Amino acid sequence: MSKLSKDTAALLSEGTVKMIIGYEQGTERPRPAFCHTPEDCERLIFNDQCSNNLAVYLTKKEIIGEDKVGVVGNYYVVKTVIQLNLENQINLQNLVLMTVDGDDIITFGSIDEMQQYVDTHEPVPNEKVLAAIEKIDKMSRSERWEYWKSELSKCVRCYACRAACPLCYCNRCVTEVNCPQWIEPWASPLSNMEWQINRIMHMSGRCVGCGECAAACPLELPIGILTKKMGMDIKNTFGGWKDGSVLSTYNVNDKENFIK
Amino acid sequence: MEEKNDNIFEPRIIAFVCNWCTYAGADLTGTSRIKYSTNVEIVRFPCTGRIDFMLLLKAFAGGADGIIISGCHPNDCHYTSGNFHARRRWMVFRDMLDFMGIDIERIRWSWVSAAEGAKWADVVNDTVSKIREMGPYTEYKKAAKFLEEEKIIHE
Amino acid sequence: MKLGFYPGCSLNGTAREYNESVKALAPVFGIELVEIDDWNCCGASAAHAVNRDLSLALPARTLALAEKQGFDEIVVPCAACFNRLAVAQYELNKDELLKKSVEKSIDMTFNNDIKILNVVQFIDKYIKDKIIEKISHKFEHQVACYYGCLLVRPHKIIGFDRVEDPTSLDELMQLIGATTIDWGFKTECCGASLSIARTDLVAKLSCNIVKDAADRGAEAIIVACPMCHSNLDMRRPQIDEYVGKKISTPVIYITQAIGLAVGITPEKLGLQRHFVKVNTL
Amino acid sequence: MSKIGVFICHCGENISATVDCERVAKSASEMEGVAFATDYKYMCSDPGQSLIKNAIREHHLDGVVVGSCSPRMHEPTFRRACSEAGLNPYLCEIANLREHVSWVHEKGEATTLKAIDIVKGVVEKVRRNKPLNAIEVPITKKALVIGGGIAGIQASLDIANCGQKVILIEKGPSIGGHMSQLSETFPTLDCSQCILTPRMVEVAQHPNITLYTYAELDKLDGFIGNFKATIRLKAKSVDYNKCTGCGLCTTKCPQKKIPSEFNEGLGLRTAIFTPFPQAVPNKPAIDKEHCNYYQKGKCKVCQKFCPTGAIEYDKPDEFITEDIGAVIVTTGFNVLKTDFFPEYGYGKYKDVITGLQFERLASASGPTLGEIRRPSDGQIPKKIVFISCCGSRDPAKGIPYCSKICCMYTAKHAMLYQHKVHDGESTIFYMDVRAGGKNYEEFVRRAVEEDHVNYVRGRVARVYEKNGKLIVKGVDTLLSAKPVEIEADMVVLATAGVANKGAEELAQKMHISYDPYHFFAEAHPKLKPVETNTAGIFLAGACQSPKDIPETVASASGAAVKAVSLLSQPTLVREPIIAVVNRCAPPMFSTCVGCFMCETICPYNAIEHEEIKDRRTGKVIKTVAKINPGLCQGCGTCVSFCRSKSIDIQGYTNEEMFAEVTALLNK
Repeated sequence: MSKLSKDTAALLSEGTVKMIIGYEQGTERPRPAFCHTPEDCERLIFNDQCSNNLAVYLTKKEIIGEDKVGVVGNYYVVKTVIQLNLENQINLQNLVLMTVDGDDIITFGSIDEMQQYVDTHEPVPNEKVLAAIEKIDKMSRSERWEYWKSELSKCVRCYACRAACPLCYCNRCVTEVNCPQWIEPWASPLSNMEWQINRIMHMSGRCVGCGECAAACPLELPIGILTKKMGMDIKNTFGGWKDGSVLSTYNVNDKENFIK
Repeated sequence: MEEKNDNIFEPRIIAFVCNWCTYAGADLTGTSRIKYSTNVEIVRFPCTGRIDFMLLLKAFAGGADGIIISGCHPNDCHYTSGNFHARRRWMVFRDMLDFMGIDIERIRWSWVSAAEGAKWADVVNDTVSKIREMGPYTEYKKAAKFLEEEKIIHE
Repeated sequence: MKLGFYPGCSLNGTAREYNESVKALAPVFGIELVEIDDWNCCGASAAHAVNRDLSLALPARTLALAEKQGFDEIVVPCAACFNRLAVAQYELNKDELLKKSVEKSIDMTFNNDIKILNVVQFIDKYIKDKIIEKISHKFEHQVACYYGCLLVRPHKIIGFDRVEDPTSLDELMQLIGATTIDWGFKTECCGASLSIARTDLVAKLSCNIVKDAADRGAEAIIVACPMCHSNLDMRRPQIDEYVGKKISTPVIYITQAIGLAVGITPEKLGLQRHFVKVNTL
Repeated sequence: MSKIGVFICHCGENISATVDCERVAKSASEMEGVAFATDYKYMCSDPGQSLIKNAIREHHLDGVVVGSCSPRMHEPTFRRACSEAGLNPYLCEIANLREHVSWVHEKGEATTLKAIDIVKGVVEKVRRNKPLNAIEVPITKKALVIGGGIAGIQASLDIANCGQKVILIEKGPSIGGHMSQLSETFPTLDCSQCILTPRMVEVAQHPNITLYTYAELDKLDGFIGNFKATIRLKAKSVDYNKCTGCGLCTTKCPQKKIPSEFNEGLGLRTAIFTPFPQAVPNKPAIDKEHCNYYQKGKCKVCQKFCPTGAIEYDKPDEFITEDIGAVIVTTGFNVLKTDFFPEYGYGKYKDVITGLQFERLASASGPTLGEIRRPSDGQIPKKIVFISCCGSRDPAKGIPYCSKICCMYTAKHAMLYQHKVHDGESTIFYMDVRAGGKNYEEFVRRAVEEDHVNYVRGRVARVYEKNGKLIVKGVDTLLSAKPVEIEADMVVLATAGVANKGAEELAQKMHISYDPYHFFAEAHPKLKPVETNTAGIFLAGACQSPKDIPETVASASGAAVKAVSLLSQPTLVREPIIAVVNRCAPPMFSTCVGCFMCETICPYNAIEHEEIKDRRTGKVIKTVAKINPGLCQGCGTCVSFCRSKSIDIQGYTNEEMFAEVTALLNK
């Protein structure tokens, strides 16, 4: 029985936590696992394939309830937890956050520890995404427009991207606001585009870059590029921003070149 | 605006301005009787910080060929920091629109103070002639039209 | 420790001893001064009054060369040269277009971020802390430190020392055992830019300086600028004439003073080259 | 189905000259939701207004659009008219057809069409407008005045005399401020103390004024009309209820060699001291830094001699909290000191002093009893040089501004000197003489013509000492235009007026803004000179910028009136243009998810946390944002930031703005 399973099982049997959320082997790739008993923990695994951002469950009361839970997540889960905490969405008292680094299991005692881990373990950016961004950057403006219009007109507005995103936790999404009807609820190129623009703007400075939105898209639309690109832009313009609140703060010396 | 005459295109431009600087500045343009073209219609907001980015998209969808956004100069904001927040928002927003191929050249950002009546006139005329050259924002309008057809199907 | 070195014309002519003393001092503190290859005139005292572009292009070329030769710091002992180089660097960093046009005329591009040190800054940065342990002959004399007009100016550019009442030289001299007098002519003009045209005025201006120093019992005047030196030293006969009595207070470079303190021979420091003999020391 | 009334004003010919008003009215009448539309020559005139009122009554209008001049002009007028006719004023909006149409466009089709568009946009907005009621906030009827200089004294007295309660706090042991240090005041040369001390006494005795000396503001919470001030009462080590102010202790204290702050270091005081004879309160306090007991742990002489046993050594600082309606900041200024002028030898040469020190020398209550004697050897200086603009107007020294008062007091100093030392010779080096003000220029002329003060226009390069004399080395830039050297016995520097130490810190405590030199910033340089950007906090005196006494007193009275006009209202009425976080039915309670990223957006710290609790168990179900209507100024930045659109701003709601924009475009 793996160290991971042992440790997590212990947490349950000691009663420290009521549930462990981790990864287990699915048919094709690992999938989220919810362990309520020490035995369940034997199913837990952790490897590079474990991509789901488990933090998405931390804002869902119907899943975690009021009890203390343990999470064995990847880099992005840790990063997300930091952001969620900043946004007052989780109670750290009710969370045991763990990750696996080689053979040993790291349990985070504080936000600082998480931050430190995040700062030191940045994963290599997804080459495919970078390439795609470069390709689009090279296009002419109207080519870009046509590209996104045709891509996004496929969208069926299932909102899987929203559901998969751990930071899309609003009780009422802007798409459900109907006075005024900011975004037409049905699928159409423009409203699909408007939805994505809203998503990106709402993510700006907050997105942790886990790419779950893209992974979740049933039509495999390249929406992961958008968030990634936005993240890169923000890094370039505002430097390495930390607290994830780029749009809710400002700097008197922000430099732009378009306000004349 | 309707076509004044068939061979020149008269763009329709919406201006989103803050109440304290640019709106007052536009008033000053009036009181100093400085003439500018009729293509721009002004919408008053308390502060540039209040201007929702969705309203820009809605303006384009509604058929605007250009947009002007203007407020108090940095450090002059009536609410001390509204324009700073707005500036940041536009910096991010603009990059993303451009990446998605939306024509940011059709959006004119400016700071016009309550004392810059003449500048307001320049900003307007300048934008109008620029947009006139660029021609109507058909591609966006088309997308919007497409939306209308969709509507019909849905009803 | 390797630093770029820009002597400028004076240090090869009227101020040889300055050159020698700087070169003699550096190695004692494990510093190698490497002369910038193919350096050119800084345009001091004339160019900036006549042609702005030229007055910027001349120093710019030297700066660009230094950069190409891989220096990130250069030492410029001559206060006038230092001033020109520093000003040029500042002006060009302020104005992109100007920089472009100058780069065109010197037909070199450069980042213009090299650090320029005048002699006092150089000593402050690389020598000051080590002086104490190296002192062999305490410099126990009463001296007047004379800064002249250029050494700490323009303040907004070099931001070093107090512009109206500098103290850096005094501190250094006290460090090697000297007592420095409080006097009124620290930063008075010696008449440098008229040193050819109106020697009579130079005599008058320099006279005030030398006289006050002597009256207050200074055994030597300490300088860090070849212009100042040549006026206070070489013009001494006219000065004496002006005062109506012979003043034998010698004028020596800060580098010479420190050199003596750390036991370098007067010859190496070129003390014998002065017009006003330095035997009193 | 709404019933909007549209009223198009010709504004005489101002609008109708280029806009076809009848046509605008006509097409307005065809707009959706418009029940009545008409045009009239002067809508703002009485008949015009009654036209609107009648229409409201007759057609039961539920919204009004007036196409006229800019809302900045007549919005209040027309809104009043509406409410007089029983329509909520906030259901009335202006379509700006003059400044934004008729005055900026030529006559023609396009112009009229634009006018119609604009009216259409506003109609669509008004259709969605909600009736709003002005916000009423309670007011605590008490003012806090910070700083007991002449500004604070004046402000406190003015407020108190209006029958309002005032708390005056002063960080020093006595009120009086810089003015109490002055000898005689320009341009009348009347003795400063003679005109000041009566007011100081009045403050001490006024039933409406509570005076705390040795007190500092520790914290300021709350908002206009409802501040909560925490005040630190520093321990005086003397029980003022027992102390009779006999002063025996001050004569017995063994520590006699402490430089007196009041005398700018030119005089000495004891460790237990009253700063000056006319001090208010006229009771001593112990300066712990210099007291033997506090420093070495033994002495207690004062306690031994105190006839009433008022000395209480080991008493800690106290903190009191007061509810406050309005705050007036009058913390004053200071003058540059120490080695800011090495070239002038301040600190190096005893006889180089600041203007404030000269005041003490010239003051009858000063260390020399009003005789001008130089600090070094007590000799009477026969030659004296005054240098104006020491620091001021000197960007190299980091002070580009003009300190304003120096020209006048330097002239005064020279005069006083001439009056006291008849065979003396005084010289003033100046850049310009700025004597704007009633009888000021005349005063300066008097200095020149009657008292033969020698004015030299030029800067001083340096002051140095040569065989017992101070050599002032400067330049005379006028006729002669050559360097000058003057041998002086004493040099007086008119050093720049600067913000008080800790001004920045205080400003941050109160959330008021300040300029790069740490002077407090007024809300508007011309039209709101005594207000700050924080409602309910006012400024007066030299804490804004160097000011002379008349100006200071004037601004103090101004600030006092502002404070009183606030305190004298039953409640505070504010435009209801404020942001609101929505509330809805359980289980959601509000669409706000409580991410509180809007907190950092709000310039007024108006966003608060509200815990929604379960009625029975009291358990917190959800924490959501709540906007404090007293603090919110209605910028709406939070509104456009909120991702879930849970915040909206009254008067500019998302729905209203959305409607206006789409209406402008739809043809």
